[in-house]
Amino acid sequence: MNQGFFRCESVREIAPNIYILTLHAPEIAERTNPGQFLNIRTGDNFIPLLRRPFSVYHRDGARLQIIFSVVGAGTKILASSSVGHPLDVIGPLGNPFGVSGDFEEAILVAGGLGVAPMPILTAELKKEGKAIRTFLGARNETQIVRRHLEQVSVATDDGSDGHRGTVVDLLRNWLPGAPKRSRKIFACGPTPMLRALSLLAGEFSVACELSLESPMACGIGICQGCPVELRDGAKKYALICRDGTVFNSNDVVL
Amino acid sequence: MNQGFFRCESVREIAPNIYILTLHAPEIAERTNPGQFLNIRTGDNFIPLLRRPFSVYHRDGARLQIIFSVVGAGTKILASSSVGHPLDVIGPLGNPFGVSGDFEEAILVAGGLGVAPMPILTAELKKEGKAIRTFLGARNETQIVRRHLEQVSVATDDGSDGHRGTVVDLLRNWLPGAPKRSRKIFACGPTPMLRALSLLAGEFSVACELSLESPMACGIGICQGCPVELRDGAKKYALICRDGTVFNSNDVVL
Amino acid sequence: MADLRVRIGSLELKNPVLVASGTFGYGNDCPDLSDVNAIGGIVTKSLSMKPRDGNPPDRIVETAAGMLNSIGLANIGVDDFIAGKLPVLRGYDTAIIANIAASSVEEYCSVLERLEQEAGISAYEINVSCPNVKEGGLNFGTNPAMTAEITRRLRKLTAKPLLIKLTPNVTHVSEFARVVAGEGADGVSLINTLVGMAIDHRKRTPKLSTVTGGLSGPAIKPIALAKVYEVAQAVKIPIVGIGGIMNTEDAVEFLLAGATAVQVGTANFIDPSASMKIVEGLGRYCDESGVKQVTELVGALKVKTGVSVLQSWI
Amino acid sequence: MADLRVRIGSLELKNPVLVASGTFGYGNDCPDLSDVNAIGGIVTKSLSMKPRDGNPPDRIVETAAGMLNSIGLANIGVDDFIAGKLPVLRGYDTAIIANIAASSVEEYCSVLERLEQEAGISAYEINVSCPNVKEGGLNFGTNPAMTAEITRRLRKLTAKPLLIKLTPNVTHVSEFARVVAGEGADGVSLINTLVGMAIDHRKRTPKLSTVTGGLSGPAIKPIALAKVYEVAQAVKIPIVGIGGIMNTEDAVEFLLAGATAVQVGTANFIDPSASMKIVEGLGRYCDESGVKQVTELVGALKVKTGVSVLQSWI
Ligand SMILES: Cc1cc2nc3c(=O)[nH]c(=O)nc-3n(C[C@H](O)[C@H](O)[C@H](O)COP(=O)(O)OP(=O)(O)OC[C@H]3O[C@@H](n4cnc5c(N)ncnc54)[C@H](O)[C@@H]3O)c2cc1C
Ligand SMILES: Cc1cc2nc3c(=O)[nH]c(=O)nc-3n(C[C@H](O)[C@H](O)[C@H](O)COP(=O)(O)OP(=O)(O)OC[C@H]3O[C@@H](n4cnc5c(N)ncnc54)[C@H](O)[C@@H]3O)c2cc1C
Ligand SMILES: Cc1cc2nc3c(=O)[nH]c(=O)nc-3n(C[C@H](O)[C@H](O)[C@H](O)COP(=O)(O)O)c2cc1C
Ligand SMILES: Cc1cc2nc3c(=O)[nH]c(=O)nc-3n(C[C@H](O)[C@H](O)[C@H](O)COP(=O)(O)O)c2cc1C
Ligand code: FES
Ligand code: FES
Repeated sequence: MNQGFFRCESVREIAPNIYILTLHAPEIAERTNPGQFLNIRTGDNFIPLLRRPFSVYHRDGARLQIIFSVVGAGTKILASSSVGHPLDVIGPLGNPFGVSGDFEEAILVAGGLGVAPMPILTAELKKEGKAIRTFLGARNETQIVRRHLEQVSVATDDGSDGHRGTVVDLLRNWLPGAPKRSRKIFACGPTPMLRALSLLAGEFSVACELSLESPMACGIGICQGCPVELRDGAKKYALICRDGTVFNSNDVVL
Repeated sequence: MNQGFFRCESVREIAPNIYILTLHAPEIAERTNPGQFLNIRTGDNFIPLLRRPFSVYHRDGARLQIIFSVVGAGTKILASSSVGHPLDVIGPLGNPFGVSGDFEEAILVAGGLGVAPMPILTAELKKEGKAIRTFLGARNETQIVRRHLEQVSVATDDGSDGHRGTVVDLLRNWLPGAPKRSRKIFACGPTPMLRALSLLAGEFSVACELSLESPMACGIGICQGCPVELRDGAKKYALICRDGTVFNSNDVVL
Repeated sequence: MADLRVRIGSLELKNPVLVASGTFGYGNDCPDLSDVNAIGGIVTKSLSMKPRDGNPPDRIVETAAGMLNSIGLANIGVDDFIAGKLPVLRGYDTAIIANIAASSVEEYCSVLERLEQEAGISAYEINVSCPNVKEGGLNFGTNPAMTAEITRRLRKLTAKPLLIKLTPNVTHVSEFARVVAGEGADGVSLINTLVGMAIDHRKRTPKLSTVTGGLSGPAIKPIALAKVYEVAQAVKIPIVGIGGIMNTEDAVEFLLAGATAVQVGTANFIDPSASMKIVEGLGRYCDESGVKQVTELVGALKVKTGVSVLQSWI
Repeated sequence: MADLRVRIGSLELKNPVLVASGTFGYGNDCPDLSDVNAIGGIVTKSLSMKPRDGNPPDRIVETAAGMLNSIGLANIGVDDFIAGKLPVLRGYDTAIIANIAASSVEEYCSVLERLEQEAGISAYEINVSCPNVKEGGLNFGTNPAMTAEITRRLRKLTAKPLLIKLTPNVTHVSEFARVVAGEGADGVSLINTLVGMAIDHRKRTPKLSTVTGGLSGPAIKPIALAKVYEVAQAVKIPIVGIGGIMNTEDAVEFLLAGATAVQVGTANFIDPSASMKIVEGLGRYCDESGVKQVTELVGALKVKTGVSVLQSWI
């Protein structure tokens, strides 16, 4: 875990209200694994007060990218960061996806900006020699971000691209006919989607890891602000920022 | 009194930490008189929360200028206003200096950025055909702003320009030897300076108008936040934003 | 277009948005910048029997997302109000709510009796956050018995809607709401400002001449919402929600928490037409969210039952 | 270099900057980002007898220049603290202040007795902002008698410095300070969080699972300063000032208002080394302003006398 000021190399709007911000952050980049996140202070004002968490989207040497939409004050400021501007970043945070292990094919499932961790995840899975299939869901075609991904199938709410409906339905249609292989699902997206996906993974008894979100005050495990309920075990809750953000779908109650 | 969004035409640092901001504000410009001020919202965030008051410095047709130093959050934002950016401004506010009346020579006395109202005041006094002498005080030579002024004498705390000492002392030295003429003093600056000046004006029984400052919440007379004590009269306090900012030095207790 | 009318006792407001006492002068102070006929009502600056000079400077200091004030209830007194302001206010097409402050129960009564003789006042709001000189300056509003007595005495003197404005600087504000409801108040307004302080670390002096002052603005909104919600669980009489309301969303939050109407205070200083914009916004919000009558929003907050006491540990 | 040492009862702190309970874990949770040996002390997360799960999500929401939390005092319990955390804390060159929370007077006593058996604890801070299950959940800290009883009982059990952490959600916090001083507390810490609430106007639900939560951060600093100043006028025992301290200037303001030491809370979430930076800044501030001993600043606020009661009207 590292804290420092890192230079913003660029911010680009790559689709309507979808931005990619590139940071020059060698100390963080070298230690980042797929599914980990950065906690970014968007300004030195007290509004926004807290840092804003963002998954690492893509890594290229000393460069790290995040992808985000403007939803409020913090992301508004980030979207207008000037090139060269130093950003106060803590990271990498959280525990990564399990990319190794004895599965042949990785199934990446993302809803909306849940696509964020998928490019860096894809890169690491390839290093591990895993086959990869990617299922993306979004409101409409403009919100589908395919870069750095492999074998992408798409679902949109309005049918403007690919299957009309949810990405989980898309996967449900695909799985039965899919060639027999040992698989593992890696997912990130809105809670309702992750809930549905957990059930699906259960039905087909496919291993499934989920990256979860929660409002966070610290992002480093000192505020107890980001609980997720555990299915069983001694503790009732785990902390998403410290014990996650990645959890086995069988371990958590969404 | 007018409220609206007016375009920032430029912001320039004309001396170390002294900025001139030019607004295109025809509706306000046409009604502004010397000594009046603008109440500017520096951003749409709640920090800074309140508007920031600034005297009108100079007028050129539809253009209004203010001059300021960066002392905190609001002026910091103003200093970095981008050209073309619309600023939320209320003005003109307050009561102006009395430029007409039967005096021959106007003595303008300013301490630090108390110079702010002097250029527009000078312009109006000239229209009235008054003779003008200007006495400027500042910490050092770099903080002396002479533009648009007439017959300027200078005092600096460190003697780096003109008389070493206060601008009031400078005036005290000058007055006795000055040719007999009916005069009126117009002053703006820190309270200690205005206090000393009031005494001086009393001694030499010269009419004297002061432009006062106070923390302000509204700037328009609805919060009762900006009192100045009155020497005598029914009311104990007047409101600087509404009854001033200009007061006869005999009427107020500083 | 949704129906924005709300009722407080016998008073019908054309919409639930008022301007808060002390933050809009006497109601007619900035005609150039605001159209008071668009809002539900004007609450006047607190009126005392005699004019009050108020506190020495400095009276204002800005804090993080808030401000402290120490005005000292400077006001022109009830007689000058009646002579100089009321005639103008009568001409407005909006409710005129006279806010009364005093340093004794008798003074509260005298001011109200004086106002009762005049036409044009729609209702009264009683500012009980005042020191009781007879009790060595103990604040009326922090003492249930004194708050009850003021309400009882004033209730006898008027048939007009009587709102008691509660201070948040107490342990259980709902206790005060219950007491005044019991004494026949038509409603409660809350919150008044929170006691706060700012220090100049260079001069090592307080920034306000009175050392402490009243905190207002966005910073206090979460506290105000909690107090309104607490009172809404405790009494049936209408609540007027106040505290950090800057925009339409804020106003809606107070209605959901249980307020029948809201007051806009500090926001007036930043934008004298803030309250009018909130009236417009409220209409749009209702239309967009299929709300036919704004009263549907009042207390409409959905709360899971069984939020246990232990969970209430913070 | 100025002398930054301060005393609270028999406890000497190498400097007056502590991290506040619940905002720095158990003290050893972010070694990569902070050097705890640089600060005056660590106040642990509140410890209860048994582990506590805490409240359901959501527990956190940001507000204007502040945040609400509803953690529900989730903690590992005193035994796991002793087994798993204390050994590490003992290795630090800073004061370790164990904060205790409980739902009964007996539990407060049991937790303290358990800790008394262990080496490495410098002092205790008692979080009385907890519901008393025996009294139907009435908050200990809002009742002088219950607060007094906790202090009396705990005082008997330890010779170590005993700090009572007061809640600001009361009418007169100085009354509570007097009571605990009378029962032999070595100092008081204030303020804990203010009760607040946030609403999602789209979903029409509270943003926190427990409806209300505790407000902290810059928004509450003016309130915290006023409470510290009020208590400083009322009692002689040392005060630990807490509430919205983000930087050196804030810390100095609390000292001037009468605090002997300060705690940094919410600021740790934004910058885990905030407290260390304040220690540095405090040293610089003293040197630059010719202060030889930081204690010279304590209560050094210059206040004009004769601020009259009527002026206290806001
Ligand atoms: C571990 C983690 C990883 C994330 N990764 C991404 C990402 O890669 N791309 C992306 O666009 N967004 C991501 N988010 C969500 C992102 O943090 C929020 O969109 C962002 O904080 C909004 O800030 P704001 O000030 O613009 O919005 P505001 O609504 O003003 O934020 C107000 C508060 O709500 C919190 N908040 C708002 N939305 C969310 C959310 N969805 N989840 C958690 N907290 C939220 C903010 O952190 C802040 O504390 C992630 C969230 C978490 C917890
Ligand atoms: C009528 C009037 C005219 C003014 N004209 C000018 C001018 O022409 N040029 C100029 O540089 N400054 C002028 N000032 C002072 C100017 O308003 C402040 O410097 C400015 O508000 C500082 O804002 P800030 O956020 O940068 O500083 P901060 O210190 O962050 O401001 C905090 C609060 O203090 C108030 N404040 C700070 N300094 C002053 C001050 N000197 N007087 C009154 N309130 C203050 C601010 O308005 C704000 O409410 C004038 C003030 C008044 C009342
Ligand atoms: C400058 C100022 C003056 C005030 N004067 C009064 C007053 O005279 N009587 C009163 O009952 N409340 C007074 N208040 C309190 C407001 O009416 C309101 O209750 C409080 O400011 C909270 O609302 P806000 O956060 O929207 O400002 C005053 C508030 C401010 C800021
Ligand atoms: C997330 C969070 C958890 C807290 N947990 C505790 C706690 O367990 N015990 C306690 O006495 N105070 C607790 N507090 C209160 C803080 O110690 C402190 O009193 C309060 O936050 C005000 O200080 P601040 O504004 O600097 O945060 C907590 C505060 C926050 C924000
Ligand atoms: S966000 Fe603080 S513990 Fe997870
Ligand atoms: S600043 Fe509000 S009355 Fe002058």
